[in-house]
Amino acid sequence: STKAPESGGGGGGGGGGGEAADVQTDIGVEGETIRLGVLTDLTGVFAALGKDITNANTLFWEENKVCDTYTVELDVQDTGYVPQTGVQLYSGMKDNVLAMQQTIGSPINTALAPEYEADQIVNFPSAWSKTLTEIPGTGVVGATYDVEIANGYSYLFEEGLLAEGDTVGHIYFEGEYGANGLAGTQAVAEEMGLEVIEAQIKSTDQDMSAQVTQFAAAGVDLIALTVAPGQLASVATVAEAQGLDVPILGSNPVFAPGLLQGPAAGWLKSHLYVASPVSAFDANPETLEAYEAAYPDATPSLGVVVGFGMSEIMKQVLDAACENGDLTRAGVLTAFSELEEVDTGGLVVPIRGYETGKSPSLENFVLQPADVPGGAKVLAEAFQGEFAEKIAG
Amino acid sequence: MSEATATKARRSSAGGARPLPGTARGRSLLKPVLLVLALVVMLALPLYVEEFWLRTGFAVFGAVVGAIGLNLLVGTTGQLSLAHAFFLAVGAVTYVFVSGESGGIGLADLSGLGLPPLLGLIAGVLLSGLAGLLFSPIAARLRGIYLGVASLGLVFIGQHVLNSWTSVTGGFNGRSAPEFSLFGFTFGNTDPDLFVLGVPFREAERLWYLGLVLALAAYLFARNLLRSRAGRALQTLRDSEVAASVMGVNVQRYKARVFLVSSMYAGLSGVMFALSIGSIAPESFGLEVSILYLAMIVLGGLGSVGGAALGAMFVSALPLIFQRYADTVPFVGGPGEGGLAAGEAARYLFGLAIILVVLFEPAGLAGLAGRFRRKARDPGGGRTTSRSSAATSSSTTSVPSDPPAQGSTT
Amino acid sequence: MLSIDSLHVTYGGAVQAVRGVSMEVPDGKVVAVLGSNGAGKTTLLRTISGTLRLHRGRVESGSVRFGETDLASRDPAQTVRMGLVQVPEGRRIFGRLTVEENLRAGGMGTRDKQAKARALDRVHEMFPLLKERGSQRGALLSGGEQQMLAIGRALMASPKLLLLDEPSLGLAPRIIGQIGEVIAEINRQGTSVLLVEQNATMALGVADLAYVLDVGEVSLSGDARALAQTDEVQRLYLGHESGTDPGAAAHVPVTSGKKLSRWSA
Amino acid sequence: MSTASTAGADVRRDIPPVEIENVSVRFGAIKALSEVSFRVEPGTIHAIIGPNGAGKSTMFNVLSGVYRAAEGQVRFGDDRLDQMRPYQIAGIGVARAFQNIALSGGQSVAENLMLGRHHLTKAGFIAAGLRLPKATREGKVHGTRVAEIAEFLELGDKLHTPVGVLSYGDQKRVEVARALCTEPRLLLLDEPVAGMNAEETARMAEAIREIRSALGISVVLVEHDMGMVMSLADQVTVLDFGRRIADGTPAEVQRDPEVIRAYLGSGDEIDPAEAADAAATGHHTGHHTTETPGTPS
Amino acid sequence: MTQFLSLLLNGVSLGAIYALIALGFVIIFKASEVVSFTHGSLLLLGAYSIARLSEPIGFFPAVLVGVAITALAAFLVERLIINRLRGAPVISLAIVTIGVDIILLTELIRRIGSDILNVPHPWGGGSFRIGDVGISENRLIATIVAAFLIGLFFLAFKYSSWGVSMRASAEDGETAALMGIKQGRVSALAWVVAGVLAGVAALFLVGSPTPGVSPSAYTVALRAFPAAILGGLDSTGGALVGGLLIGLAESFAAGYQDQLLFLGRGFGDVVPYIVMIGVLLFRPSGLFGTRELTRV
Ligand SMILES: Nc1ncnc2c1ncn2[C@@H]1O[C@H](COP(=O)(O)OP(=O)(O)OP(=O)(O)O)[C@@H](O)[C@H]1O
Ligand SMILES: Nc1ncnc2c1ncn2[C@@H]1O[C@H](COP(=O)(O)OP(=O)(O)OP(=O)(O)O)[C@@H](O)[C@H]1O
Ligand SMILES: [Mg+2]
Ligand SMILES: [Mg+2]
Repeated sequence: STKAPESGGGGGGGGGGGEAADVQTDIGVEGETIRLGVLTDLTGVFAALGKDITNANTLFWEENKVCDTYTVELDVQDTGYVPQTGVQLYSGMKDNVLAMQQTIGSPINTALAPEYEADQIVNFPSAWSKTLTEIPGTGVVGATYDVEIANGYSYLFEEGLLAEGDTVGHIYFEGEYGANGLAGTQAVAEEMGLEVIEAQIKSTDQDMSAQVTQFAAAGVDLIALTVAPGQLASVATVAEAQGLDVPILGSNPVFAPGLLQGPAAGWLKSHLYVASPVSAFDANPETLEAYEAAYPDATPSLGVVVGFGMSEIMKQVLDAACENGDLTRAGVLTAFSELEEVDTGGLVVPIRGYETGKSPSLENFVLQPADVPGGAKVLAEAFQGEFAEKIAG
Repeated sequence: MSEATATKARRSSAGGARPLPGTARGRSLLKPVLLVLALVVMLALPLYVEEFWLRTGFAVFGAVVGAIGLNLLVGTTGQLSLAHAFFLAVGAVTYVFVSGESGGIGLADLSGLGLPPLLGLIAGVLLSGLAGLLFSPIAARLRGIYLGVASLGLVFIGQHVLNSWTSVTGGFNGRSAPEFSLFGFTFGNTDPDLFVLGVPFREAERLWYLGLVLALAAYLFARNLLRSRAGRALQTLRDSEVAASVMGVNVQRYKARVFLVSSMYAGLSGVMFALSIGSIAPESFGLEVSILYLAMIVLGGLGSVGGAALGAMFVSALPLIFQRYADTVPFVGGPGEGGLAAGEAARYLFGLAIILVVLFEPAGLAGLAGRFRRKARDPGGGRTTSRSSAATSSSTTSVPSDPPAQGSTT
Repeated sequence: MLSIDSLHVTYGGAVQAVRGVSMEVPDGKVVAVLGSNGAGKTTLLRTISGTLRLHRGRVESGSVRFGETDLASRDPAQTVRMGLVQVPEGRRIFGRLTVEENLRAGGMGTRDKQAKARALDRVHEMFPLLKERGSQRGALLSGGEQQMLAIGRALMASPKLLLLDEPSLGLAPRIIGQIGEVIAEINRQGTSVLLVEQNATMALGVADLAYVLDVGEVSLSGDARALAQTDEVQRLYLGHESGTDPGAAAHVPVTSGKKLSRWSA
Repeated sequence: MSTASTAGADVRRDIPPVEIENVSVRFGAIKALSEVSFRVEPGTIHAIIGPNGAGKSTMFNVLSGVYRAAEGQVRFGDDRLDQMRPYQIAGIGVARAFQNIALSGGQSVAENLMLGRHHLTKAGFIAAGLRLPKATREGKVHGTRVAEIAEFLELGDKLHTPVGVLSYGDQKRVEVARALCTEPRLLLLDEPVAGMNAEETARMAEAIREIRSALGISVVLVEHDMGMVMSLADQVTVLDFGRRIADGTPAEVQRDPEVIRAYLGSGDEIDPAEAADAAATGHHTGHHTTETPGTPS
Repeated sequence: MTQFLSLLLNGVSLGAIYALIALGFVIIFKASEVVSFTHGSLLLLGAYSIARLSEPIGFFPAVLVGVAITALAAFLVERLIINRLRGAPVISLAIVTIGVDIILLTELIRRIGSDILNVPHPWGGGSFRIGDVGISENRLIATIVAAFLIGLFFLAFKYSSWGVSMRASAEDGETAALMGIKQGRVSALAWVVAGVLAGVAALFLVGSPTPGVSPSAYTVALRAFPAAILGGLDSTGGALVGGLLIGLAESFAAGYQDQLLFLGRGFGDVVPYIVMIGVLLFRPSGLFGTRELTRV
């Protein structure tokens, strides 16, 4: 049989070849090349985000090496945001990759969690839900959604845009992302005696008239959102039309630069506050330049910053493993768990380390839409809000 | 047939009564030999083929089971159903709930019964069947596209339940599915470690055999069913309910039964789906899934069991394979390079394939396969003979051009 | 007017339904076609009206011409516009349309509003029932009523050549008589008729010429009256052994004398 | 009724009479049947005739449970047909051939006929799916009988042809054969010879006669071919506008002026041209004045 | 009360858009007995074309061209595919439209990408207010246009031969052809009209209060489905009533979410289907659909 000898060897394939002979390797390292997997979405609902992050990943690894020795190759596969496809594609790539640079989508991350665990895979999801922190080896790139939104509230309270005992309307997607954000709102509400009106929607709902009407009727003082840009735009137009002149607080996936071309632009620039784990382009002009040089046709979103950030963290993990002389999967996983105080040069909020079940960071930026490249300016640099500690566990 | 026209024979009484063979088509030795060969290949495959293919294979087996079930309902009985995804979900969720453990990751506080997976599988099949049975009185009132869209409602209701009933379904993120095991033998990577001819038999290899057995059983059961008394009753139901009832068929009961059987198939398919992915999530049971299953049976050839299997293979494997070997396909660029993404190319190809098959081979893949088979049987045979055989046997699969039982027209 | 020349038609490339049939429908005449079940009568009409393709049938050789035009490549709608209208076998009325709408559908081939109004009057006069039941759904008519509707519908197009496939099917004797009259009447007004019939009495009564089809071939043809006297037609189509007492027809064992046993499981 | 005796001693014991009493059926304003009563004696061939739309097929629909009668009763022995569902009626041995062909066009003649065996066989989903021996055996036994019946109705060589491609006349034969395949005690035939020529009609008539005498069952026949009806029927009921206007032996009915007016018409009205042999008219107008109904051979 | 009225108006105006799309379904179904799954992507195509063309050629020309493009696409689908499949089973026809849909949708999503394309409606995002109750101007115009178009088609079906031809050829193509009905033309025209309707619906759909053209505009067609069915697939008036019912049900279910909590959050999305199933149970062919008739 053809299969017997190949995998019967049990991963001696790399055998620690190449010059760095003192570094131990097993799967996904060949000579001076490391292969990392990417399960992204290039054709599904999150295609736009997926492209930006993946491009940034690619660009990053074109310019960086692990331990100054190993070049990194990405095995990019497109799941179309379908778990079944993700699982299949992972089974196809898992014998060739050392770790996962990127996996898009909570459902796919959840579906693959047991596999990742069994295969000792270090993985960076491009989602910030709390569940992901429960998967060993999976590194959320910043604070989880609940912490994030709570930090947003802190900012609003500080700026006097919201007061104790106010009423808040929260529109959220069904599922992890939305629920996680809502949990943040609820936690804050409990502390500050806010009254919360909840409205759950599906990602395909585009028309927020009914929800905003309901909020207006209840006289809310703030609209909180854990939804997508489309819904944000609708909320803004309807709020404007109904004269519901209150701030809008969103977590990072809520905003896309494209919104500034739409009719809601004016309202958004004056009313929207985005709590985000990554900084805006105006703080990182060189990132944007590099990206635009490489992909002249693209209109970059903040996904680019996320992509660079997660690659930077991956680099730090791999560097550490390499220094430990152990670029095996187990070695990488160890390096990942031992990580402390990751600084990505201001791209991503500081990471305090990865511990199962805990938000990897307590900090957030606050951004606001503006006519700058990337569409947003930084209102507040990374900071830790008053509620973060408690929620992050 | 052509003889009847060639000789000027009046209806002759010669020959007397002949017993009626189940299928009186000339059967050559070729067929059983090919079948055995195919089986041997299928059995030996895990020794040679890498995990990606085996996993794809298992996914295909699961789809085959589901497609055969849907075909019984839609192709054979003419009950258009878009609810298949719902019944798949019932099977999958039941399995995961019955055999899964309480607890789990994330916010979700999952509950599970922790019973043996075999029980989970059986419960999944039964409960799914029950769901079908419960829906059948509604279905009995509706016809054609009305039934189709009403059944679509089930999918959306199902999605809602899947998303809301977190403790059982795991909610939006879903929950992971327990490994299958049979009397202590697990279908996982270890426990026991297994080597056959030096090849490690891990989860993918083990599941392949499980899938093979289940799909084969599902296939044989459906094929036998169609050639039987019950199968005929179902087919008549499709053509004319009144005629069927006047001929003694209890229409309501048969409709209920076919819903039962079809959704039991779906339930089994759902369990296999859960095993194949290792987890379940609402996304996996959306409208697209129902539509894909319909595509399977239409592409395969409505009403043909083998066709359903072929269609399932085509629809479920094609995108995966294409995705995997995207780099070797022309015009397809990497991300950000401006070209087509592989996934997009796969979707184009898939859409195109659907259109072409329906346009040029109305009897579906089954019809296509039939044509090849006939070619193989009389290679290079005279034009007339091959054409004549085409005419006689294609009629068993194709839809007649003038259905005689449409009430108003005859 | 219509001429068919050594026509061969097959279904699915295998079933030879029509084999070398030649036939003429002269201007202004009524031509009857007789033949047993499966002789190819319907197939012949399908070939003329261009619906053969819809049944996976094909003209292998031979020609069908209507005046100067070859009908081979025409589609049915074109054929209708040329003035050929067919009443299909087995009624095929539009069950979901009302009687009135069925008649309207029949007139779709012509633009001439006046002609349509006249045709409608004539149809209503011929089958008063169709007027009474104008708003009833076609599917709910009785078999014979449907047949009347099918004939009426075809008349709405005021055709030059009317092709009728068993118009007497399922009609009461009195109505069959009327149908005969109607055909004669239509013919008098200048429409040629090709009439496929099992009711040979009626058919031969109104026809000028007749053909007998036997398993796809013309076995007899000629003047309708003359044909009615031949032995074969007398025996097979008019239902009596020539020369014997007509009443005895029913007793002559024309069957193969098949026996049926009782069933015991 | 003297006609009952014509069936001779061959009448099966278990064939009760059909008693139709005051049956009415309405569709909105249309009275398809109003207070129709008649009785079908065991073992007879009973014809129902009448103009188009008189309610003949509606009567069949009532007898086979497809329509519910608004009023009245239909008894078949101890069974109340007006209260039973179609499949139950089939179960007690009432079979029907449809006027408007209702066969499964895509299936072969054999399969269509096997449907007729439905209520005689038992194999359920499980037995069939698993191919239990008892299901296979059952299929074989009944297959033989189906082939026999097909042969009897001259369909032997078409057993494996899809019904959809048969000519109209052959499809009608399949209709009759399928009804026969249910081994009925009461056989309802709705225009069985529509679309058949004289010779074919005579053969079908012969077959019906044989069915009645060989099986000893009752046959109710709706037909517009008067020659056939008059030579075949023991008893004739005439409907017009949903009402029964006559009932009696063929000879009686034919003379009934009401029947002549409503249905038969006078001879010259029917035969528009004198082209054909004048005797031919007899075939379609029922001038069998001297003829008594045929005794089964 | 204000909330109720707002939701009512909102539901009606949303329903008008559904009705436009549903009418497209109905027309296609009437003419060719095809249940068109292509409608979602046609809708998106219309929206995309209008959005992309607005800048270079101006809004109103863009609307004209965009609607024309949608109609052309529908026409091509009919000519190249549906026309060749006369007499195929309903399910096969539905599946083939799914094939088209997959291709078209993939291309459009690829083109739209991450952007939310803005359509610069001259009537902007303003709202029309009566007292406390407001409705977006865009929706108001949509409602008027929808009412006008639906009325127009209602009359066309009733008084022209087109309706009869359509239904005849849908029911029995062969016989219709024997009556001289040019089936191809009837069906092509129906598709073109449905395309136009989809284009018009798209124009309003992507205006305020929805954010602009994003791939999920596609899913709106899935809600017009129950609308068409609920009204009766072969009924023009049914499309209107069905559209309004679904629009209202959705609006109220979302607006009164808190009162419906016992059914689970996000129940609003299921409501159209529940309403539909409920109606079908009592009227199996929809509110105004012709009942299936079988006689033997
Ligand atoms: N669609 C078809 N495919 C294959 N064979 C066909 C098809 N239609 C008819 N035939 C065959 O062609 C032959 C002639 O059929 P046709 O319908 O023309 O007969 P007919 O003379 O009209 O008979 P009838 O009097 O019973 O209507 C028959 O053997 C029939 O089985
Ligand atoms: N379901 C129904 N709805 C409305 N009217 C009906 C229905 N069924 C039958 N009818 C009407 O009832 C009357 C009797 O119909 P029926 O079919 O019984 O006539 P018939 O005697 O069989 O005629 P034929 O000899 O023409 O077949 C007809 O006028 C018919 O239109
Ligand atoms: Mg014929
Ligand atoms: Mg009748």
